[in-house]
Amino acid sequence: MSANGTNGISPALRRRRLVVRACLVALYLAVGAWVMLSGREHTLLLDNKALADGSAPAFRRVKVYVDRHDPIELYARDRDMIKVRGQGHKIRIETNEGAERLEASFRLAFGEDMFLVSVPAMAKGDDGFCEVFKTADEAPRAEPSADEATPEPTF
Amino acid sequence: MRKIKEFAADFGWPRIIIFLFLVSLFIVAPFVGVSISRSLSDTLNRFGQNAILVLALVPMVQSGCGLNFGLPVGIIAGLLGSTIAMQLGLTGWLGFIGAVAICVPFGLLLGWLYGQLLNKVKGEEMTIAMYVGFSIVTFFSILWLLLPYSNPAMIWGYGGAGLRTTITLDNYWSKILNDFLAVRIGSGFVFPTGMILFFALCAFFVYLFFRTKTGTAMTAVGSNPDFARAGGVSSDKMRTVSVMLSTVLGGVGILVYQQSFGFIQLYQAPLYMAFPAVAALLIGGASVNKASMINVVVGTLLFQGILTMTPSVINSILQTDMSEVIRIVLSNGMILYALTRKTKVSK
Amino acid sequence: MTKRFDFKRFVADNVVVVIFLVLTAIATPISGLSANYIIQDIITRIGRNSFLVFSLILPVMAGMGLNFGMVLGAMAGEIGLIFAVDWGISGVWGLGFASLVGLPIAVALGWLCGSILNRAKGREMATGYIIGFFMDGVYQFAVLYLMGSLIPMRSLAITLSRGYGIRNTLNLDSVRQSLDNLAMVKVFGFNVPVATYLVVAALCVFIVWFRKTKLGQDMRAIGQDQGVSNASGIPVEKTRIIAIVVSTVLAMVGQIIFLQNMGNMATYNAHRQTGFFAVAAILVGGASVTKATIPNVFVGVVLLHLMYIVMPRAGAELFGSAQIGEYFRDAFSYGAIALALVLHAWRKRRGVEIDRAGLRRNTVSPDAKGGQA
Amino acid sequence: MPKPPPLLSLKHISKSFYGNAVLEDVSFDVGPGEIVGLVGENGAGKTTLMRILFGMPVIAETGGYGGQIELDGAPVSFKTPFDALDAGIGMVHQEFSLIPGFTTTENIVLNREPMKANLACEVFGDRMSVLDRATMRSVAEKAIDRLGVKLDPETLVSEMPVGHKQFTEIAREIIRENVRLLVLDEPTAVLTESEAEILLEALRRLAAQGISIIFISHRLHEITKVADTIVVLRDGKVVKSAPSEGTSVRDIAAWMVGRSVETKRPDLASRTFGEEALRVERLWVDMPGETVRDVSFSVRSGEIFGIGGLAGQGKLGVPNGIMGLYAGGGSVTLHGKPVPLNDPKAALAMGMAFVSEDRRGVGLLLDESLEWNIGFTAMQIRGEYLKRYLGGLLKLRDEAGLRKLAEEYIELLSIKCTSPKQFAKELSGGNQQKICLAKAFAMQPDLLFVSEPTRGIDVGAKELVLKSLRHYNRDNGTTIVMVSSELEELRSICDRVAIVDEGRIAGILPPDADIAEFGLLMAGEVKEEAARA
Repeated sequence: MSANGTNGISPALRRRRLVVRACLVALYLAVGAWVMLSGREHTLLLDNKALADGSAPAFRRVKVYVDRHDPIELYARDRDMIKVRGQGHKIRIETNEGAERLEASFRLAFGEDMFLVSVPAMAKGDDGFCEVFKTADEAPRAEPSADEATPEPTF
Repeated sequence: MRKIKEFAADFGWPRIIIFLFLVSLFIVAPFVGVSISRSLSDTLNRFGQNAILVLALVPMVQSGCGLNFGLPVGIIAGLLGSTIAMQLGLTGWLGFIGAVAICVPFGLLLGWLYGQLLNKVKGEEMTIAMYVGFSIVTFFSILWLLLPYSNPAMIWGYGGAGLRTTITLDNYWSKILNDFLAVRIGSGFVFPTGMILFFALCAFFVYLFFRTKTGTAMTAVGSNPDFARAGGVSSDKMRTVSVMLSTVLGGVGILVYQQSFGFIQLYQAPLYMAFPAVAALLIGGASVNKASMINVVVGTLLFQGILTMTPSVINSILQTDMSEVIRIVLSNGMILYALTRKTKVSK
Repeated sequence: MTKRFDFKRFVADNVVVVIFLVLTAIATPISGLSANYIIQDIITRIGRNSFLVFSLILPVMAGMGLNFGMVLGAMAGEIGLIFAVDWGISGVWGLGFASLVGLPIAVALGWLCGSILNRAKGREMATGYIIGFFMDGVYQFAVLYLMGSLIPMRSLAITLSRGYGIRNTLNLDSVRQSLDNLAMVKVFGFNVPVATYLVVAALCVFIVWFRKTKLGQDMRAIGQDQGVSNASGIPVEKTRIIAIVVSTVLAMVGQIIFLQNMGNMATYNAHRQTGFFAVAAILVGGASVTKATIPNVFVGVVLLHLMYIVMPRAGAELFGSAQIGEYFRDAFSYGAIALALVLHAWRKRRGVEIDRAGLRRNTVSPDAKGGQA
Repeated sequence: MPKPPPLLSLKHISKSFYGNAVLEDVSFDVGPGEIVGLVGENGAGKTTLMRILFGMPVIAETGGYGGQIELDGAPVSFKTPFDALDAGIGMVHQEFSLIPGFTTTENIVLNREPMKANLACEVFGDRMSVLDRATMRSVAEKAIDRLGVKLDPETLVSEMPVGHKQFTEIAREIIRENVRLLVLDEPTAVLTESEAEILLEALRRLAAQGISIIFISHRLHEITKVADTIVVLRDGKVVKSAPSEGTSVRDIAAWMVGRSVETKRPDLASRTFGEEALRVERLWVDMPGETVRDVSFSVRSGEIFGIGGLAGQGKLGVPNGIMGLYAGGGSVTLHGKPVPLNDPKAALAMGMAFVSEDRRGVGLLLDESLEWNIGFTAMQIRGEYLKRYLGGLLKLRDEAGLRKLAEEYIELLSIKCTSPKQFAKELSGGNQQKICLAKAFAMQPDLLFVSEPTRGIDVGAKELVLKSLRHYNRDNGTTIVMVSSELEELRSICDRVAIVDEGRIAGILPPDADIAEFGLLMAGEVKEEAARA
């Protein structure tokens, strides 16, 4: 067997390769985590409604920029949806109606799918303008039976 | 103790496990509200339905051609038999016997061609047989659409041309063997005497065949082709005969299957029909190059027994239908075991 | 020494390719499809399918025949995609994530498959085929019963209403064509998914490089003669396993690329035909059980898919039924595989006979011809 | 000139397989740069000796060996062939061990390829290195150069003549830096005269460079030409170890086959034969490894005709060709009627039967009962042991008849078995051989071919087999053609003995002829001597 020489590699080389391989495993995990974090898709619901406590009215018309996505135009009591990737985001608004804050960054929790972003709250300078949004109908829905798993019998 | 171990090693652990599994299914059955008598009846019914298809594999295994994954070639002959008999308006016993009579010459012809091909590719029969089977099934799918069948019970109601995917045999020869001399015991148990008798008849013919000069030569070819050649036996000829026999039996087998099932299934349905038959034969203790009538009977009973029992029993215990998964893993696992088992080379 | 081009011999050696060329040449005009439509479709399908077909090359090199066990890799890729969708990882990130999840699964499955094939030397192809079926059962068990019960699943949208198991169809909207659209370039009016093509090109480079490595050389040696290789100290069994592992991993990536283009996935059926399509493609491209090259892959993908595009329409035009066209193409694909396998087995036997005849010419005195030869 | 200390010295090597002594007290030395010619009949123990030297696993599996091997004066014991390679011993086998689709270069450096490391090696090990084609080629060229032969480094092995394949094999052994001893097993067997000449020249070159060589060949003139020392093995013992200077081919031939006991055949005078039974003219048979090129002979009715010769010379091809088991041509007549070749059934139907040398491969159905084994051919060819039913429409195996037949022969040949239902694979070699004989006898043949009837069976069984052949010939007047590697056996039973060499009959001798005559015929030296005389 020793003819091909792989058994006879020096301990130094062996150690070096071990280190390289360990690094590779670490790299694999790191890349995995990185891909997971940055590829994670979240849904933002952009809400232009007056706040419940009446502290900020809805804009009559506002243009919302999220990251580098195309701007979304919202009229009063509008709600729109945008999908973003990753956890750190920037939001910027353009409006003629005056606002205390036009630009803000915010972070999303990795584990949550959907967030409600209140544009008036953000414009007011409220830091809690982005909150987790739970849909009421997340309980198992009745679904068409055709979609039940019925793999065709095969061999 | 050592004897038991030797026996186990010889018989194969997978088979013993399958056997014990089936026994435990039967033991558990009454406790989860599954009727034993109905299960037994179903098992027997499925046994009769499938046994000839399993039997059809034996000649080719014995002659050294390996597991006949090309069983669909025979099935096509059977389909031709039954569709033509139906087209001719034959019903009842006449219909079934007519179907068999029509199927046999087709089986001989297709089997001869198929045998010639397999003789050219010795040593790689199994993969090629598989694809020959697939090819012929898809090719005949075209023919089912194009051939000038006209019996309204068989063709698509609208559009006019082409055979239906499933054709009911209700007014023809559905269950004709099953009901022949059938014995009813209690509420759920029916013994399909006619069908079992028919299988016994076929098995007896095959058994007789292997006691003739040709049958002996065929076994010798499978056991040691060089010995057979030195004894003046042409192995190519014997292999061809075995393939023809296997193909005809496959055709008859599907006819029995159809009358019990009540439908003729066309188009892609025969595509994978060889696999359960192969699995059943292997579960019965056959190897890639040796098979007997006992292997056929034991294997078909075990395999069909498990197919009958798992849906009802496992379903009742786990509240889910895992029978499909069990079937796939079991049957393919068995084939895999046979293929990877180091064949005892006695050289 | 100049070799004259022998037309007859060329046809005989490439009979499968020739049959397909003739078939498509006849069917294409009948189908009445526009050249633009066909070319665009072919461009898409090359990107979609060729990676999968490439996964077959290494086992052929190592003398293990066509790796029908590649469906194991496809399953690993699908499991990766299920997790990517479940965790909501989208776009190319999702594809990357799916590959990273699929990688260890593919390596493990490949190792298993290779070890089993080592126990079934001489009938690798039939065994690989059955391994695919067997693992299909295990895959169903894992995805239909374990996911959602033992393996936690986040998304309710992909699990069945009973609380566990994945739905029959998985919506891949979040990753749909993300690789294709990463760099879609219009060339002469055709949309070319440059990023996908680059991935395929990188794979080609890898294969060319791999052939030059010691491992590649060992595989070629084993592919030709296991006994001699073993005697000279090459670890035969291990090398064969490595060939299958690499093939399985490539199939995993290939299936992810395939499915991102399709945009949704039949959870329990997507992999069933993968092996068949890949094997048919490489054989139609002129490969054999013992020899497969990069051009074989491209020729095969183009020819096979050209037929897949035109046949149903040709059938519809000719017989008034697209169904017939579909059966036609299936019959021809199965037939092509059967024919290629038969030709190979037949040539192998003929080769032995020619060798023997050569031996006889050397040794038997030419004047010793008393009886009939 | 003082003799340098030996490179390799074998001391009192002995080896037995299952109590059967194959080697006894074998000792000889190989000096540096010396060529030792190792000569012996088949079964003299050459192969076993080389297996021991190379540490083949089969030796350890069968209980190891006795004695000691010393390399440079230090005792060595190799566990695998790779250990032997590491110690600088190379071996060129009789069968080529080359990859057909690789070039000369690739084969020469097989699994010893020079490589260039790269990043991937850090992760996946050395095998990810890229081959260094340029160095590979230069290594190969150096080796070819050392051999002093013309060999294109880029030709595919599958496209080269046999001679070049042989050179490639040798080149592969000498590229290792430490190679000091080469063992060549029948390297010239497949070569033409001129190719063999070049090979011998190359060997001399290697020896001059200090590489010792053990050269195994049955071509005695080659041995005398190239070897410094000649070692003759017979029946597992070294019968002679002499410098080749002054040793003639005739001497070696006599040492090789010569036994002290002279065969006396007082019965010869009383033997009478009938008409010519078998006539073979210009027969050629394409049997791999046993090619028959041009054989003619004739056998008279009632005669026992022996065919001898060394392995691989074609003696086995003669019966196999006549019985149609291997492709052949020429003319064969039995009692004046032509025998169709390549048709086993016709040959059997004409009243000839054959006991094959390949007992387990061709002779027996190992997984079937003794009844089947004995009765099968008679059933297939003569339609015996079939029972008629339904007025002859259905003919089934006559199990009772088969059983009776089997019991008859079990009794007659005293076959040791539990019952006629026992499987053939469960019997010992000697009893299996008797089953094969019974199968042939059951055919009631007019002419019986027996090929290597005593190969691999113990002494007692040997006697029984030979005795039953002799009796069968005497009682039934059956003509027997017996092929055997054991000259003694042929001389003890046959009426005439033909020796086959290189696919041709070298000569036909009476069994009591001088032993050296047989030796010379076997070594193919008659032509040479005749030419010289």
